[in-house]
Amino acid sequence: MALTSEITKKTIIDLVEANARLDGRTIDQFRNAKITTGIVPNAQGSALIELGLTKILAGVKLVVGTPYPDKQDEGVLATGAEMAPIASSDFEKGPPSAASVEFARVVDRVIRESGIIDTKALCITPKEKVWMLYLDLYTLDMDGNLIDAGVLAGMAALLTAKMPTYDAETQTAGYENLTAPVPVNGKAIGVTHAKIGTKLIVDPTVDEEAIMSCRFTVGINDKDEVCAIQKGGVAGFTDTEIIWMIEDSIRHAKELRKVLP
Amino acid sequence: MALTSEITKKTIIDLVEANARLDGRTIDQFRNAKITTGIVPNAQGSALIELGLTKILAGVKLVVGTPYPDKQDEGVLATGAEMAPIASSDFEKGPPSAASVEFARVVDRVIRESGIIDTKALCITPKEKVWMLYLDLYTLDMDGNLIDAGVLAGMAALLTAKMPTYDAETQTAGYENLTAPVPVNGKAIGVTHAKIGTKLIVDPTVDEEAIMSCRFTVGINDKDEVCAIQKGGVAGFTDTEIIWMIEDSIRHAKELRKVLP
Amino acid sequence: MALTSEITKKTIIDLVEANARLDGRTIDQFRNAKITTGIVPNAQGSALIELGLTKILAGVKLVVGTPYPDKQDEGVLATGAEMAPIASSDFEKGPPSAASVEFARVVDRVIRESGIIDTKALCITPKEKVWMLYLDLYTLDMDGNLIDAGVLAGMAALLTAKMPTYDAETQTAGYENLTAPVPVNGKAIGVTHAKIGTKLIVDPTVDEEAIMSCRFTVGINDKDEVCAIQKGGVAGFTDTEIIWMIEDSIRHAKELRKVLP
Amino acid sequence: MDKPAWLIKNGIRLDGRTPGDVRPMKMIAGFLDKADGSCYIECGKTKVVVGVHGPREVHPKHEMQDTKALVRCTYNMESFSVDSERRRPGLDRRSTEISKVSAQALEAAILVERFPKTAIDIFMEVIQADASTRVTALTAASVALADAGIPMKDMVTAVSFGKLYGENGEEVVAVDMDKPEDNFGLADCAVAYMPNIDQFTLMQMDGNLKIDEMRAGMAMAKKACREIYEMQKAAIKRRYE
Amino acid sequence: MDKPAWLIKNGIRLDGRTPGDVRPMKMIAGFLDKADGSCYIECGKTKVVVGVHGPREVHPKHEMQDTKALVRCTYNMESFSVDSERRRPGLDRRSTEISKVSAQALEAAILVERFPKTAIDIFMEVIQADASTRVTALTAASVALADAGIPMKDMVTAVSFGKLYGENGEEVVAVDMDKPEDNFGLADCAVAYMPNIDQFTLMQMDGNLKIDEMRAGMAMAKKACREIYEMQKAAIKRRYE
Amino acid sequence: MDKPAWLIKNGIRLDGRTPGDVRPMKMIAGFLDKADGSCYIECGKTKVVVGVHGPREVHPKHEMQDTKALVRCTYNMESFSVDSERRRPGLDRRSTEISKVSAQALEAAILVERFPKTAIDIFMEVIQADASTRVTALTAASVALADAGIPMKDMVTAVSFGKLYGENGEEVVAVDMDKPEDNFGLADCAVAYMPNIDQFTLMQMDGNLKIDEMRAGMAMAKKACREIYEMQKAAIKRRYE
Repeated sequence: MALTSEITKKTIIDLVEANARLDGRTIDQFRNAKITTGIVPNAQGSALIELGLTKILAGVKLVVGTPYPDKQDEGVLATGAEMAPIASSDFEKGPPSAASVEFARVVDRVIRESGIIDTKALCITPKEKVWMLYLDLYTLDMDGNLIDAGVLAGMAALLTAKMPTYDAETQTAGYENLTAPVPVNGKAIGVTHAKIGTKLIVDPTVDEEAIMSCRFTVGINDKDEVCAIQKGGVAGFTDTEIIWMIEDSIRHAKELRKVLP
Repeated sequence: MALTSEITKKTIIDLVEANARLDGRTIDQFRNAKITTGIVPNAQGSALIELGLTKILAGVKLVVGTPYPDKQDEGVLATGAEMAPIASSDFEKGPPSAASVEFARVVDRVIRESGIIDTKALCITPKEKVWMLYLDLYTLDMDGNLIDAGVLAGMAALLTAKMPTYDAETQTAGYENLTAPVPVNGKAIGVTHAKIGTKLIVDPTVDEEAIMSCRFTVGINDKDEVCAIQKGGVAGFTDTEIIWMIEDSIRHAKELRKVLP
Repeated sequence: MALTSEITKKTIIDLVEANARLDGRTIDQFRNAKITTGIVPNAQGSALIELGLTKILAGVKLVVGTPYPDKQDEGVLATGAEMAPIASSDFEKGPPSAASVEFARVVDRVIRESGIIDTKALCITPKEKVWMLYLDLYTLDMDGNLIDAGVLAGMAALLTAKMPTYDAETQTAGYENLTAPVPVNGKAIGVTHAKIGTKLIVDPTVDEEAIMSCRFTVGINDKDEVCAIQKGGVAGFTDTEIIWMIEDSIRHAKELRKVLP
Repeated sequence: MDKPAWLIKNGIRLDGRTPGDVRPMKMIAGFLDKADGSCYIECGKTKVVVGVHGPREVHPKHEMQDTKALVRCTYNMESFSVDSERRRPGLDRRSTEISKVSAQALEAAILVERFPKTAIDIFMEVIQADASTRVTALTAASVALADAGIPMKDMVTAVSFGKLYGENGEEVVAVDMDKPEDNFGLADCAVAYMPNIDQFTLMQMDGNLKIDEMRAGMAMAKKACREIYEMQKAAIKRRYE
Repeated sequence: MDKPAWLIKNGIRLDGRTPGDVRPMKMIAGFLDKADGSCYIECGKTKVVVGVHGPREVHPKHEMQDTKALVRCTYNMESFSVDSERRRPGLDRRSTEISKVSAQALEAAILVERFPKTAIDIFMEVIQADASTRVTALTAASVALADAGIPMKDMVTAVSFGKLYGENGEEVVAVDMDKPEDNFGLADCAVAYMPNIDQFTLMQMDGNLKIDEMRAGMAMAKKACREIYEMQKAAIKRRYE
Repeated sequence: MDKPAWLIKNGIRLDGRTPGDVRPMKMIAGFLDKADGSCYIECGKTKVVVGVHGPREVHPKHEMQDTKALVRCTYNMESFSVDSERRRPGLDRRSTEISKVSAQALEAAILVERFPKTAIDIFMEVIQADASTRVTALTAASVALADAGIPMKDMVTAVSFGKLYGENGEEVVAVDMDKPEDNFGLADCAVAYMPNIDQFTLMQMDGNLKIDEMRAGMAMAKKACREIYEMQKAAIKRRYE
């Protein structure tokens, strides 16, 4: 395991107590987010995010599928996420860990519940053919706060993705010379706080995650409403802390939307 | 492992030698079987059996499927069984153990080979659509003799199960306001003996199973014929022992049928 | 692990240095290959090869399937290979090892790339139904050089295989009274050399494989061209060595074709 | 199930409850014999059996923790527990996520440092699913842990809250979602709460809630949890009568 | 395969056998080189190769038994061994069950306490399946164990018996079911038997048999097993000629 | 993609290259922070990220080697990296084979005996696949190993060669296959080469080549590898500027 040394832990705790952090940020400051889109021409949309040292690659593929029985006139969003061992010596090969399942599901929830994907516009022929929108995330470098970075990467890939053409005769997708955008009507944002000592810090690094007692992710939709919440870690939050984190998340979401394409 | 202590083993062996048992039964006595049906309204049929301290929950689901190529006018019975870790510290998480596969297959064999399920009556449209009858067993509390308890629970669930309706247009099942019974024409029973020392005891507890040298399960159909046999464990049986156990099983089956709905 | 003793290793190395081998062969000599076909009447073609002590059973099954979207008028060849634990105490139960995946894929590549299977002749109805040709290999006794033995066994099974009949009404295969041969137009051969010390030896035994520094397999088609190559093991080959091995493989291929039916 | 015209009308929900009402609940501590602690629970039509094994030896060994007990949770739905077609047996991605956050929610209350190098395994078997299954299971798990004699700082009580639409388009926050409310409601939030320590140890929400609705929901959830807490204590007490 | 009008007529079965006849059998001990013991067997058109590895080190370690050898068995059917479409490779639930009861049936004969902390692994590869594969494999396994020099109390011999329908509706008990008899017969019972100790170590039956038919079948099976036992001994003897 | 009338015409390939030209390449050593060594590489439109972790502790323990480092490789294609429909995530049989031979090709260069009882893990993530992915990944892996400070006898450089059809049916050997050349070319051969030791440590070929074409291809590949070697050295040098 890529252990955070005891001395680093002590330093982090002392700094946070004084509202400061190892990388120079205040406790309520997000790291710089750099987004590069179009890095994977074979995908219908793609983006590499660098949130501090955390790097996640997101790609979108649209393929022809059949609708779910209970939603026969809607396309399907499916989000996958790999915490691949390239990104951290803490990640292992093999079947998806519970952590990577949680990661994928929370990113999915933030985007899905924000309502920004017009799944009805992804219907080709009701009851028969719809577009399956696969959003896959690959963590390449793990320096903490995968969820928020994953939502940003996923949103950037979605916002720049182009629709394939549909060949009615062969019932297959065509992937050349695409122009029409994927029906995405807004920007969902995830904002995560961690609790260290009695302080709540935003956008934790991996060293901070190693010593946090718990974390709290808020998904924010375009109307500044809460569209998803995931509490993680063992310790608990008071309702005062929760309300403060939600309010703070709404503030951060306004800034983070600006880095999206 | 939930070890049976050496002292308990010794006591059991001594008692059995004297035709007696730790729980007060004679060696040829079944435990009391209490069956509660209808415990799972979402299932088409369900039953909780308490055979002594052994608890198994059985549920029946009927779904629309396609027939097997070699039996195009028959529905399909599929039996699953989980020896879930809630029931015993001897049961492990993960893929089904060989023991749980054997458990499911023997319960299936007793019910299937007794001929009591009218699979032709489970045909909807020959060659196209049939009812898939899924019988699933969950062991909640493991105090031995899962097979006999599983057959009783499964039979109770089947005997009280109701047929879904079939919507020809959507080719799906409807699960509301059900009245017609599932076509079950009889009561299959499984009876298991275990060999401890030179004695054959019926309906072993988990402590008895821990010291038995082998076991013998007989499936009995409505005509008091043998419809299934499964010998388990390492040691062997003489033909005299086998014939005696079959005769004894037929006797017990008559009594056990009375506890079924 | 079935260890090759240190003394055996030393002997092999000394012998090879003198162009000789433990089993009396020269370093450029193949073991005797004995092929028995038709051993599995339930298969459409089958063969047991004994290459020295190595034994591999190959069987061919033809079933009705659907074509790949990009090859709608061609049947499909699929090769599987098991390095089952019966064959060697080095082989383990469980999911296919990387070694067995490589084994299957290289045998497949030699046969497929030689072009001898007329996949278009395996088309039943373009875009709809084609023959799936499954070639499965089971290693029963492992004394080295599985790839070459596997290609020989596979070829013998293919060359003696008969086509099932196609029942257009039920869209299924009929397996009785078969006479038409499977469309195989030639004989693909694999030849493997191993490097021990500075020497290149052909057709290594399992003891020789245990001490070789690397190996090189050449697939040869009917026109004496190279149709596949797979280098294995850690050390490297010079281009002079590679060219010599290819030339030598072409020579051996001529002889090996004679043992095929 | 078809979408109803409203989920709440004149302050009364489809099944007759007011927004703050939880469904009738039933808890039986010590339901199982072979588990170290157990609880059978009903919340409306939702039914769950929870069994606790431990503190016991850790398998696999490499998961052992030197300074505290390893708390593991397995949330599982029986194949026939759902109102739709048969669920494929085994753990899916949803179960994996719920198992993870449930273990954390419970560990928050357990005095884990008293049992270093051991495992406490909590198995939740959902027998009949009528929404709010994870919170119902958590409530039962806390009783099962107490039944197993495992010392805790506080009980964990759990409930869901959400947002219902009314006859005239009004939106109403309410606790303990049932199946129609879960399927058609405007938001669903599962919480686990320690009533004495006054902290939330689990929170998972989806849907759409304004911050004031979050405030209202959390307040209603806390009130409901205190009621459930009394039922938990009563269930444990009955066990020793 | 279509259902025939009868499986037995005037006491003669479809392939010409009487009820007590086993099909022609062939056994080759020492068929494999790398296994510690092995046997190739044919029983009519059924063909199986069995290899034994052991006594050897136990992997995984935690399966090791302190006072006796661990006897493990893997029954596997080659993908092309069946008369229908290709069988998907790998162990299915049927193979898992057969492997389990086969290991127990063989362990009954092995002097396991002589090899504590070791594993004896028996691999059964069904090459061509024409019914009665598990009993044919068991008969070969016993020869392979002897070939491996593993001491046994007795040989395990195995055969199937079942019930056939005749031209006029009569029902006849017979041994060694072949494929049509397995597919259409009224009952099928696999048994493993130790001829000197006179005990059955495996019995798996399905179909319908009256108790008198069970008696008759077991008697016929014992007689057949004694014949097979002589063939086993001959095969082992040939190995050392 | 439809089959073009020719892949080479008057000595010029579809994308304007001569037979001996490799596509434009770009390498960034030290692309990742948490890996011990890393490299981002582009070869035409093919893009790969390689990360090296190690030498480090071996898990699982039983894979540990007493006298040398265990070199493991994982070649993985992102689900969206291909030009066709989405690839199912995870390792398939092709990835398993490539991972195996890639580990061997790299181990040939690493001074493994200096790090007994450790593991060196090389992860290759194919981001965008436009043919020749495995050789592009191997070239980057060598840079990543150097970036990790792992001592090597030589760099491993890798390239593909193959055979193209011309306008008039002529057949031409060329290096560095791109996607149309890979799809429609007459042969494809991946090689890894150590330029100073002058040995090939990986070779995987399919298609059809006469022995003289093999000779020509290997000569062209060696020349291309020497060019790539200079780019590798430059990338490593840039890392320390």
